[in-house]
Parts: sequence; C-alpha cells; structure tokens
Amino acid sequence: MLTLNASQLDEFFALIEKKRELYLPVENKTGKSEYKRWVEGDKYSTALRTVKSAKNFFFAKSENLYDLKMDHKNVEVIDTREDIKEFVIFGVRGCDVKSFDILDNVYLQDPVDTYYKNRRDHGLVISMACSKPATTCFCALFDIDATSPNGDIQAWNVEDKFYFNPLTEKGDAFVEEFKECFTDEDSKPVEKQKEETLNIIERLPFVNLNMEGFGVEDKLKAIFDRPEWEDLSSTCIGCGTCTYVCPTCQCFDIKDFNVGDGSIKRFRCWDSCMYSDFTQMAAANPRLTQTARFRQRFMHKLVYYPIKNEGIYGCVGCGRCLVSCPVQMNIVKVIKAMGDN
Amino acid sequence: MSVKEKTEFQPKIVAFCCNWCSYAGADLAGTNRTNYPANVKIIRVPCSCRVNPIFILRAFQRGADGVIICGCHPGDCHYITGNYYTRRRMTLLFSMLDFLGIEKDRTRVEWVSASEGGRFAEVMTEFTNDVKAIGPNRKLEDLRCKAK
Amino acid sequence: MQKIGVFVCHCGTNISATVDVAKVAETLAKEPGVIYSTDYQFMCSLAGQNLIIDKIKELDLTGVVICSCSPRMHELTFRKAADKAGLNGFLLEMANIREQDAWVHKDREEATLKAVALGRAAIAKVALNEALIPGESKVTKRALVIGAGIAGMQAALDIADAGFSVDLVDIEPTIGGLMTQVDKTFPTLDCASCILTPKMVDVQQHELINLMTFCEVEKVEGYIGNFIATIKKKARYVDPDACTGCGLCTQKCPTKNVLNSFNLNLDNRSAIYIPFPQAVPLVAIIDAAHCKKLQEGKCGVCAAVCAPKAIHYDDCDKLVENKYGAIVVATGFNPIEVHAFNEFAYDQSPNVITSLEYERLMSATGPNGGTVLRPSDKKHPKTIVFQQCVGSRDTTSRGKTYCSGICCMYTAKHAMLTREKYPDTDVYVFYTDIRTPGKGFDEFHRRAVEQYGVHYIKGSIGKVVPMSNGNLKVQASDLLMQRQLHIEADLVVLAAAMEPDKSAKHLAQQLTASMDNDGWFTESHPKLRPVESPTAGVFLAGACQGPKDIPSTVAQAGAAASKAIILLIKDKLKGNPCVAHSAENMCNGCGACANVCPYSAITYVEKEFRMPDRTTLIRRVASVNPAVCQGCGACTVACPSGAMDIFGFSNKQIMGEVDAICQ
Amino acid sequence: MNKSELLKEQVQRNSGVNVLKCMRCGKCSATCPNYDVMEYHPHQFVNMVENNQVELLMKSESLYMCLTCFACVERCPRGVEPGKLVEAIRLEAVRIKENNHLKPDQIVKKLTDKMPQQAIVTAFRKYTK
Amino acid sequence: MQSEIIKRTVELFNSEEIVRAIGWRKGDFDYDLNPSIFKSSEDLEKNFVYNDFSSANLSKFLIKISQKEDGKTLVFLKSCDTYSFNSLLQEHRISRDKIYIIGVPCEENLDPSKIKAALGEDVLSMSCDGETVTVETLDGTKTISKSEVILDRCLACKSRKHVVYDELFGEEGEVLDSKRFDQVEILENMKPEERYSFWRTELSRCIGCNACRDICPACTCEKCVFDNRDSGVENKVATNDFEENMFHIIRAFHVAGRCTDCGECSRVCPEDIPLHLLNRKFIKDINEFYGNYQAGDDIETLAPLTRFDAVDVEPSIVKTRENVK
Repeated sequence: MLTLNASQLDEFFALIEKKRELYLPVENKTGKSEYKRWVEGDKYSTALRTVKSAKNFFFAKSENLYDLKMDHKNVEVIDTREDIKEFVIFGVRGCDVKSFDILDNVYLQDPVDTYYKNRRDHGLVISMACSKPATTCFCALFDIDATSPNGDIQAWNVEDKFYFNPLTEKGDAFVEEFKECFTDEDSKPVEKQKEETLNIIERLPFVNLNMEGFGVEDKLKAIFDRPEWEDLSSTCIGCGTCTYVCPTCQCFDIKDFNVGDGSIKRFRCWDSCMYSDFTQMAAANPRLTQTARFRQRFMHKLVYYPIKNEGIYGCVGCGRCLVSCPVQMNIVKVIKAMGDN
Repeated sequence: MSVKEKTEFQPKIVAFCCNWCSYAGADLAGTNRTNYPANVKIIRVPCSCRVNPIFILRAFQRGADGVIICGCHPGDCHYITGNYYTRRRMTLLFSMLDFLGIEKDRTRVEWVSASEGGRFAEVMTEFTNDVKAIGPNRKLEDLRCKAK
Repeated sequence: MQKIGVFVCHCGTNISATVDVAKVAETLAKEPGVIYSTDYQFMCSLAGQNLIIDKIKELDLTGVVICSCSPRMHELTFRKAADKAGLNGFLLEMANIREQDAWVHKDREEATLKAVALGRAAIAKVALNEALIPGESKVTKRALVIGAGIAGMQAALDIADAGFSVDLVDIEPTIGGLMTQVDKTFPTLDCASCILTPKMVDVQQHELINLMTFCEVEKVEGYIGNFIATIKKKARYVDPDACTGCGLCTQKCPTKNVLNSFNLNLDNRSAIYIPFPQAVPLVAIIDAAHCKKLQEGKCGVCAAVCAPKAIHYDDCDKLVENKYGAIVVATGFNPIEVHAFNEFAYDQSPNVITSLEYERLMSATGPNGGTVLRPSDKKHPKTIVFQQCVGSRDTTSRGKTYCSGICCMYTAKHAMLTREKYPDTDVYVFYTDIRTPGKGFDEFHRRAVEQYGVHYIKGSIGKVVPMSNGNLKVQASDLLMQRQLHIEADLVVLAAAMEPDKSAKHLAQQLTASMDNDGWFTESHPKLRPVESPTAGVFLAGACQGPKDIPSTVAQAGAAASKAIILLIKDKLKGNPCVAHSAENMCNGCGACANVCPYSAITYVEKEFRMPDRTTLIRRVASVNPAVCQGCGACTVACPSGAMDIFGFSNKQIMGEVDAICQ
Repeated sequence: MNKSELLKEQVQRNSGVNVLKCMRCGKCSATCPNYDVMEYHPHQFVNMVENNQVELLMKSESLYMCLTCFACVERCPRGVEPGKLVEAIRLEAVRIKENNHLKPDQIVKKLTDKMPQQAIVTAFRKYTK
Repeated sequence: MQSEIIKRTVELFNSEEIVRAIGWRKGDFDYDLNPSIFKSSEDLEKNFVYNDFSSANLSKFLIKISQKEDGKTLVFLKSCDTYSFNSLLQEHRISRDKIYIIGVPCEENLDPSKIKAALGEDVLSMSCDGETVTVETLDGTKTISKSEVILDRCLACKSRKHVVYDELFGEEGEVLDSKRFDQVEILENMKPEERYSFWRTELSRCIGCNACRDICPACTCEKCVFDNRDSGVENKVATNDFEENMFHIIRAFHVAGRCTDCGECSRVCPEDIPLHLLNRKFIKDINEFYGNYQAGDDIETLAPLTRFDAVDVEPSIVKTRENVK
C-alpha cells in the first residue's frame, strides 16, 4: 500500500497546495478542530471530528447565485459564478464521506444543481479511517465502516505512517500525479488497526439500536402520529444548531441582498427546518409548532429519506448533534423513544 | 477643491440630527454661510433617541466611514428626556465598538443647539478631519457594498 | 409601482449658484421609481406649487421629492400643495440642498454630488412613505382647575370668562389659598384681603365656575381633550347649600379649644367652624377629629341650633367623576417645617416664629386683631430679629438648594410695617444676599433701610437661646464689621423656604406630569413653554411650578388659562400623525417602551392571540395612544424586537436614507 | 503653581473641603463659640484659603483657638465644613519641623490633676510634631 | 439531594399543588441531561436527575408554559437561574402565581467537554464525588480532579444567593465577590488592533446557529429582528464578517442592562465563542458609568437603559477614560 511518513506530511501538503487548494482539519484556539485552507505551519489534526461537518465544501453556508442590475426600468441578470479551482479535502472521516452521497442524491438528481455539481466536480476527497471512535459515534448503525472510509482516496494513520488507497479514477490520477511522494509498503499495520477499531466499535453504546419501523412506508403514518413527539420536543428551542452542524442537512433559503445602488445580489444560504421562518417563500411555514418542525427533521432523516432512497437513512451517525444540542436532545434519543429500544 | 484634495481620501460621513436642535443648528450654519466639509450628509430624525444602533452599523456596512449623532443639549430635549437615553445608549454602544477593536474616532455624539450654527460647522469639520486621519472603514465594511 | 416626481429648486441663485440643478434633476431621473424629474426657478412660488400640483395630477404621482430649502422652512407649504392635488402630504419629502448644501459648500462639483446624494435619500425615503392622516379626537369643553389659591382662581376666572365651564377644586374648605393668610402685599403694601376677597366673590358668583371646596383629586385618566378625573368630596357634615353662614353653631359649639390652623395654631377655634369671616363659600364645617358628636356620639348642639337644618352627622366622603378637556394645576406652595433648624430654638420658644406666623400676628383677622404681641406673654416686642434664608440655598438634608425668591421682599415688608406701626421697635434683618428683582422691589427694600431704619446686617444668626423671661439671646455674625453680635430679642422671625404643596406628588403621578427633584412641576420647555406641562393638556399656574410672588403667579395663571382656552376652543384636536405604533404580534409586553416614554403614552393590554396552529394564547402587549404620543422615538430603540416603530420616521425609511447616502 | 497655591490645594485636599461652595452667609462665624478670641474667624478661614492666604492663617494664633467643636461644620447650609479646613491648616503648621507651637515639656507644666488624659493626648496632637 | 428533591416534588404532585414540573431528564450518559417537562410524579421519580451536569437554566421555558398552559408549574432553579427568573418576571414574560419555585443548591457545574478533552471521547458515564470526578470509559475507569473540569461560567460565579423561590433546598447562599471581569479587563488592556483580531478569530467561527440567542433567558422576543424579514437586518447565516459582527453587537446591545450574566450563551455555543464577554463588557461599563447594577436582583429597579441621570457621563468617556487602552 502507498505510504507516507508523518514527517513528510507537510512536504506533501505543500506540494498539493502548489497545484490545488488544500483543506484539512486543523486545531483551533479552543482545542477543537475545524477545516481550513492549509498554509505553511498548519498541522493536520487527528481529532475525531471537526465541529462543522465537511458539507460546507460542496453545499456552502452561503453562496452567491447571480446579480440583478437595475437601470431605471431594465433588469439585467449577471451570472457571478467564478471558475472554481481544483481542491482537495484531506482527512474526511467515514461518516462525512457518506454524507456526500446523501447530498448527491438530492443535488445531483434531475434537475441537477449546477452550483453543487460544479464544486463536487472540482473536489477530491481523501478520507481518513477512524481508530479512536467516541461513545457518541454510531455510524455503524447505518452500515458505515469507519475503519475503511470511502472517498476518492481512503487513508489510514497508523502510528507515524499514513497509508493511502485510491478508490476512484480521480483518486488514481491523483496518486499518479503525486507518486514521487509515496513509497509502497506492507498494509499489515492497517489491517491490524482495522481489527482493533472494529473491536471498539462493537462496544459503542448506540451501534445496535433497533431501527425497525423506520424507513418503511407502511409504518410512516404510525410513527408520524406517535405521542412521544410532543414530549421530546417540549424544550426544543428551535435554534437550528443540529441542522448547521449536521453533515446531511441540506436545506437552503434563497435571499436577496439589496446593495442599495440599484443592484441586488441573489444568494442562497443554509436554512433550518427547525426555524419558524423556514419555507416561508411560498406562503407560510406549513409546520406551525415546534413539535411539528422537530418531527419533520427526524421524520425526514429516519423515514422519508430512506423511503425515497432505497433505505438509506439521512443520518450518518457522526454524533455532532449529540455534542452540540443546547438542550441535549438528539437523534439517538428520538430513535430510542420511537423504535422500542 | 485642489487636485490634491480630490485625490486624498474623502470619507463618507452620516450625521443623524434631531429635528429640533441640531438640524436647526445645521440650517443656521447654512444661513450664516459657515463652511464645513461636503463629506457630511445629514439625516433628519425627530430626536436623537430615535437613532437605533442598527442604523449606525448599517451606515458602516453600506460604506460610511464615520457616524455622528447630534441632539439637543442634555436637559434641553424637545421631548424632555430623549437625549438622556441617547447618551446612555451611545456611551455603551461606542464602548462596545471600542471593545471589538473598532476605531473610537469613527463614532461621536455631539449636542448642538438650534443657535449653534457655528459650532455645528466646527464639529463637523473636526469630525471629518478625525475620520480622515484614521482612514477608510475596514473593520465594519461589507464588501458586497464596495464592489463598484 | 412607484411613480415618483422630483422637483429641484434653483431658489433664484441661492442654490443654482453652487449646485448644478439641471444635472441633479437629470441624475435623479434615473433613480428607480422616478418617472419625472425637473428643475425650476422657485418651487415655493405659486407657479412652482402649481407645477407640482399639475404633475401629480397629470402623472398620477405616488410620491414627490422637492430638492430645495430646509423642510423646517417649506415642508408645510409643499405638503399643502400635495394635499391640494389629491396626494397625501406625507407622501412628499424634501431634500435640503440649500441650508445644508449650497450655502455651506463652495465647490460646485462637490455640492452637486452632495445634492444628488441627499436627493437619493429623499427618494429612498419617499418610496417607503405611507399616507398618513392625523388622528382626530373630540375636546371636552370643560376645564378642571386644581387648587383655588390666587393662581387657580385667576385661571378659573379667565377660562370661565372665555365661555368655558370650569370645576375649581380645592382641598381646603374655602378658596383663597395661602394668600388669605397674608396681611399686606409688597411692594405696594395694599391689604391682601382687599384685593383677594373680591376675586373670591367673583369666582363664587361666576355662573360657569363650579366650586368644589374640601375636595381632592383622586385619579386622573385619559389624555389631552379627554381627561376623566375622579374627585373625592370629603365629608363636611354641613350641607353647603342649606348653610347660611350665620355662625350661630360656631358660637354654641362646646368644644372651643381646637387649634386654629388658619391662624397657624396661634389661637383656638371651635369644632364646628367657619375658617375665617370672608371664607368662600361662607359655610360651616365640622372638624370630625374634635367633634364630640362624631367622636363620642354625644352632643348635637350645632344641629339643634341650626335653623336651616344644614347639619348632617351621617355625611360621608363621595366620589364624583367628570370629564375635562384641559387641566390647570395650581397646587401652590407651603413654607417648610423649621423644626430641624434647632439652632433657632423654634421648638423651644413660642417667641421664635415663622414669617407666615408673623403675617398672622400682624393681620387684623389674626389672633390679636392686628396688634403685634409676642406669643409667650402677649407683650409688645421691642426688639425683633429676622433671619432670612432659613432652609433656602441650603445643600444639606435640612433645606432646599434653591432660592425661595420672595423672602427678601416679605421680610423687608415685615420690617417696614413693624417700624411703621411701632417706631420704638428695634428691627434687625440678617441676610446672606438681598435679591430684589422686580418692578419697584429694590426701591422697596431700600426704603426699609433708608426711611424706616431697619438694621440690615450681612450675616446670620448662629444660635438662639431662650431665657426664662421669654426673651431670646441671639448670637449672630456681622460679616462686614467682622464681629459677633449678641442681641437680646423679644421675637425672632424665620423666613422659611418654600416647598411644593404635599398634594402635588400624588397629583403629578395621576397626571403623569413630571416633577423635578424638589417636587416642583416641570414645564414642557423652560423658556418657550413655561406654563405647559410635558403632559399635553395639563397646564401649570403659580407656585406649583416653582417659588413665585403674587404678580408672577397671577401672570402665569393668566398664561396657563389662555393656553387652556386655546385648547378648549377647538372642537377636535388634530394629532401629529408621526407617532409610534406597536406591532402586536411582535410585541413582548416587556415594558421597556413604557419605561422610556416621557408622556406615558404607552399602556398594556392583555390580548388573546390566535396562533397559526389554531390554539390561542393570552399575551400582554403595548398599545400607544396616538393622541398622547409626541413621536420622539425613544420607545423604538428601547424595543428589542422592533415591534415599536414610528410613522414618518420608520426603521425602514431611515435605513433607506442611510443606504442611499452611503452609496 | 507657587507655594501659596500649592498650600491651598493641599489644604483643600487634606480637608476634603471645597471652599468655592461657600455662599458667604456667615453662619459659621455666627455659631462659633470662641469667636471673640480668634483673630481670624471661621468664614475668614474659608475666604482666605480661597484667596491663597493659607500662610497667613498658619501663622495665626486662631489656629489653636478653634475648639474643634464642629458647630460650624454642623450648621453650614452649603456643606463647606470650615472646621475641617482649620484642622487641615493646623496640620500644615505642625508638620513644619522645629516650628512647634508648644514643646512637650511645656505641656507637663500645664498639667493639672483635673485634666483628663484625652486632653493630654489631644494636646500632643495639636501642639507638637 | 436528588432524592430529597424528588420526594418533595412528588408530595407537591400528590397534593395537586402543581400539575407539572420542569426539570432535568436523564440522558444516555450522566452528562447529557435534557431539560424536560414532567407531567406526573411517576415520570419524575423515574427520570428526574439533579447532578453536576444540571447546567441548563430552566427559567426561559416558563414563558411558553405561562402563556399557554393552565395550572401551576414547578420549576427547579439554581441560584444563577433565579436572576433570570426575576428578569422575566420584571418584563412580564411569566406569571409568578402560576409558578412554584424550588431553589436547588448549586456547587459548580462540570463541563463534559473538558472531561472528554482530558480523558478521551469514549466516555460511558461520569460522576463526581467530592473533589474527584470518576469517568467510566471503554478503556476502563479514569479519574480527574473536579477543579480541572468545572464549567467556565461557574469559575466566575457571581452569586450563590437565590433571589426568588418558594422553597429552598440547602442553605441560603451569598453574593460572591467574583473575578468575572478579569477577562474583560485583559481584553481592555490590549491594543485595539489586538482586540479586533481577537474578536475576528472568535466571531469568524460563528455558524449562525442561533443557539446563544435561543437559549438566552433575556432574548425572549416573540420575533427576533434577525428572524424578521421586515426588519432589514434579517440573516439566517452570517454571509460575511460584517454580518457576524452585526448579529453579536446588536444581540449584546439588546440584552444590555438586562443580561443577568447566566453564561448560557457561551455554554451552548457549539464553537466555544466566549460570547459572555460581550455581555460582561456591557455589565462592567454599566457598573462603572451608572453604578452597580445586577439584572434580576429585584423586580423594581428599572434596567439601566430605560432610565437616566441628568449628570450621566458623556459618550466621549469612551475616548478619554484611562482604564481602557
């Protein structure tokens, strides 16, 4: 397997950055890690998760769509899309890699979202296998193998060595391009780490939750009508933190910024189904109470999405909402309450 | 205006003036033909207490380099107490902007009565010079409003 | 779709000399929403106004922007023109390119650019303007005057003479106020009663004045033009309509040892009494606290002797409610209590008295029929010492920081009258400063010194020690002679500071009229609106607003009355439509807006809301009374949710201006 | 700032008295029980400090005639507190070395049996450095 | 303590004094307590937890209940929460007569993320006994000293006094002499450029999730200006530096003089932005300029921005004062 010594990592990064934009998790001042554009001196963070997910690279927090220029009575539409440079995201965990598939299902189906596709086409994902999962992780529940993540290239970090395995054509080409960086070594340490990690994953508290009843059409109505929604959502503050840290939440709003000189910048930005002013563009939000909005979020991830997408759940078990929710409500508590666990 | 003046940095300055004292003071400056920089543009408000911190930030967002709020002298407010509230609000707001590292000289409150036309012009000249000295607003700008 | 017309004025050459008006008109024509733009020589001329009117009609304009002089100059002119053309005047905005542009800048290019920016701001604003119609409210053609001293009487007479009904309320059983206790008035030395009692009779006989003596204002609600006052008629136990004021009951009443407050407790009266012979109404009243019948159930002498059967022991307090269009406050003043100034031994010796007590001693209706005799032994005092500034200009907790204004004059009056009546008396006056602004006032004071030989000494009494014979050892300083004086006096008279009447505070709360730290009513503007309270429809007469002498009081009462008449003469009040309003669905009911409102225009109501999910909930929300709101906007910033906004100066309008100016 | 002004400032700072608050009513001197034996009277102390004449006061016997009864402090309608001013000036005077108004051995001679101990302590405080 | 509280609350349920209780509900680990409404004594007995992780301030949840529900609600309030309660009361957001308050004693709360940062993410349970925190992990039992893992806000606790309650468990506490303005002072003593870059670093992490606002017991607007399309400043996510600054400046300004310094904003921020420093700066300024004021101390004193003094300092003090660089 292709390997690289940890000591050569920065050299590798510098080389990538010469030809592409490189993003990777770096520890910030609070001790947590977050994706950032690599600059000389940045150290790759091996932390389990970044606070924000990696979805921002393809589904940006906010993104300009086009400009409208008004000249007296005439309106001119200006496409403001700039050419996107090829970029590489390094160190994406298995759960986040899986989230790209979930987003693809939404944005790459007809009609294709060209803004999303544009970014997707220009991005290359180097994933990183997990070796120290947290008790709040439950990707295994959704059949994600964190020890062997997807991506254009999958990677492992065993002690002071990094192992790479290209999975796609894009990955192959990349490896070829940077072949002088790698040496070829035995992959036994990887196998060993995989085994050890799987051993831990089995003992994680949420990987064996009972998912029966979710994701099937004939149980939809029953789950929808469960009385537990009321209690579970009773202290939901509707802040949307869960949706903003979630790698699979995919809703956006389209808004106008009036520059004031007769031109308008139309942009889209993340939205949250937890907000009372969600989906107001057509009329009013059809979900009138926080309970309804709360239910919507989990119904979408656990029932509607899998029904539409061959049983794939809209959750990847990254555990971010378990950490971030201000009132400690989360999808695990919902699954437990609804799924007879 | 000389060529030099035209090429130097010309700040945009928004002045919120209360209808009863400061706006009248500005009118008096006009009646007396007292010059002050054309950088200053006045927005009339009923009372200085009408000025919401949001307006001030909005001005910076939209490209202002300085914002000054003028009202009646404390104790002389047409609405009895309005400027007392202005004083507290703006003291705290300015202190907060300073805390965030925004230049202190970009914001100011001055009490100008209807009879102080000369002072109005002096204050505006001084404030404009202060803002010129610290240069364009970078810390509270919104680049979307600069692309022209 | 906006259809805005822009009119740029040359103002002769006033504007056009510095601003390229044609270019301004041309540039502004390109602004979104603008469908017509022109420049014209004189916009405010008849021809100019007609141009506006014609274009509004012809182009069906939805908004008009005039770039010309200050709106303080011609906003009304142009709004009227717009109204004439059928466009609501509030859909017109002005850009001030004269006073705030052409006149203050020299560079033509610079001034032209600024004119464009100001024009853009006005266009941005007018695009967000709403048609506003000033609210109207009916005016109740009746005035309430609170306090029937000289100020209240004068105000009531003036208002009634103008043809409006007046309710004149006083807390005392008689009208007349403090002036009834005064002997003579400075600087003319005419007798107070001689000028006051005819006025009291005028008041009583005026068919439009309804006297409400021995009454208290309990509660006031409502707003300008529409106040509702609840007035308590205190139990008098004598039917004022039946009583003839013959006074037989007061003679027959067995309880004769009640301290006579009219004479400041210097003598006694009976339990049923007539305050003084000239009282109006001249009606007896029972002092319930001292009446044997009311206290112990035994007696009944007064009822027995009363031929017209006017006595009713079962009388009780009654509340009446009335509507008024205007309220005049004339609650007046009182001298402060001087007990705290123990260096003057007021509590130790009956021969240390206040100036008002001295008035009573000198008065023909006083305890000694006008002969000055000292209280302890009714001896004629030979040496009298007056001390000024007792509690005035005093920053300690004992006194008042202000100058009471009238003490210099009345002390001079007392000294002069004493020397005139009793030339063998030595009179000393200790003063800090002599303040005598007023017509003939200083001459009056000089007469006391020069003609009457009153000893004016710059200094102060430091200590008064009562002696066993009733005399007083007075230790004092004489600053000009640099010596300490030791005078043996028969009488010491203290010129006590003035303070607002005790009833004023409750009243101020009811009226939501503001008071200063000393409890004087605050005027709406110290120079330009001196008799108006900040609460619209409430006017201030006399010493309730600050220490005052009689001439100023009467003058101010007249002014307050005329302001009240100006209000009452209107059938309807047109409000300023640029007032605050609260969006109920956004309002939290937190109270921040009401806390900062200087006019108490904001109240709260419990409102039931139908929620989108068809449930209902009850929430407290703010409600602005547009007739009371003056539109300052303090509430709009206090409101965190932005529920509070102002018509004519809305958040959006101001932000629109900001955006346009910063372009 | 010259010496007189410095002294004025120091005396005002030490006493906490603002002489400008005086409105010249003379109440302090009127109430003073030891007025007749003093060269300068309470109101003059205030006035003279205002006029930079602290040195004159420091030389005056009046400094030691003040009984510190604080009647003037109590009665002053403006809160000027002349008594505290006198004390502060006295402090200035006794702070000067070798300028003792009284020497310790002189105090011994003045002692009588009836004199309370407090008076002796006070005497030291007042009269010596 | 927990069992005593449960016992008493069950009594109140049984005597029909209360119809519901708002408290902390047991989670999957010991630290993930969910503020929750208990509608029966059985539910409460089974699921109520009061421990070192009962950090959530429950007072804000009373607004909705006050507006909508009938019957009396019991609420458990820690000392700092009682200040928020008073503030809400003062602003008429809750009705006192519909609420029964049990004051619960508070030692410092613990910060689960500090524990995880120190001992790893594979935590199964946490408990604290005296000065030692014991943590069960997949890797076995580990311990850490309590002082290392106390919630930041509790390290600068301003008061152990319950300013309002119907019933109090434990001793009456006292207002503490906290060092809560130290960090503000450190920032004040930086150069403006340093302060600017400090705040840029912090605020640039903001994801616009609204957790700070929605948890804040002072931010109780029926419709926030930032959610209101008509306000002109609405934003769902901050699209640039300016919008980030704008949101946090205006939010801090809107709670200025009303913020009780409960610290919930910083506690819930997923990005660990020290938002409380903005609020504390206002509190510190208010104390300096207008006299000491603690929001929620009582319900009579008007908030500093809704009153004034004729001799207040002028805004120019910001330029002239010496204690801030």
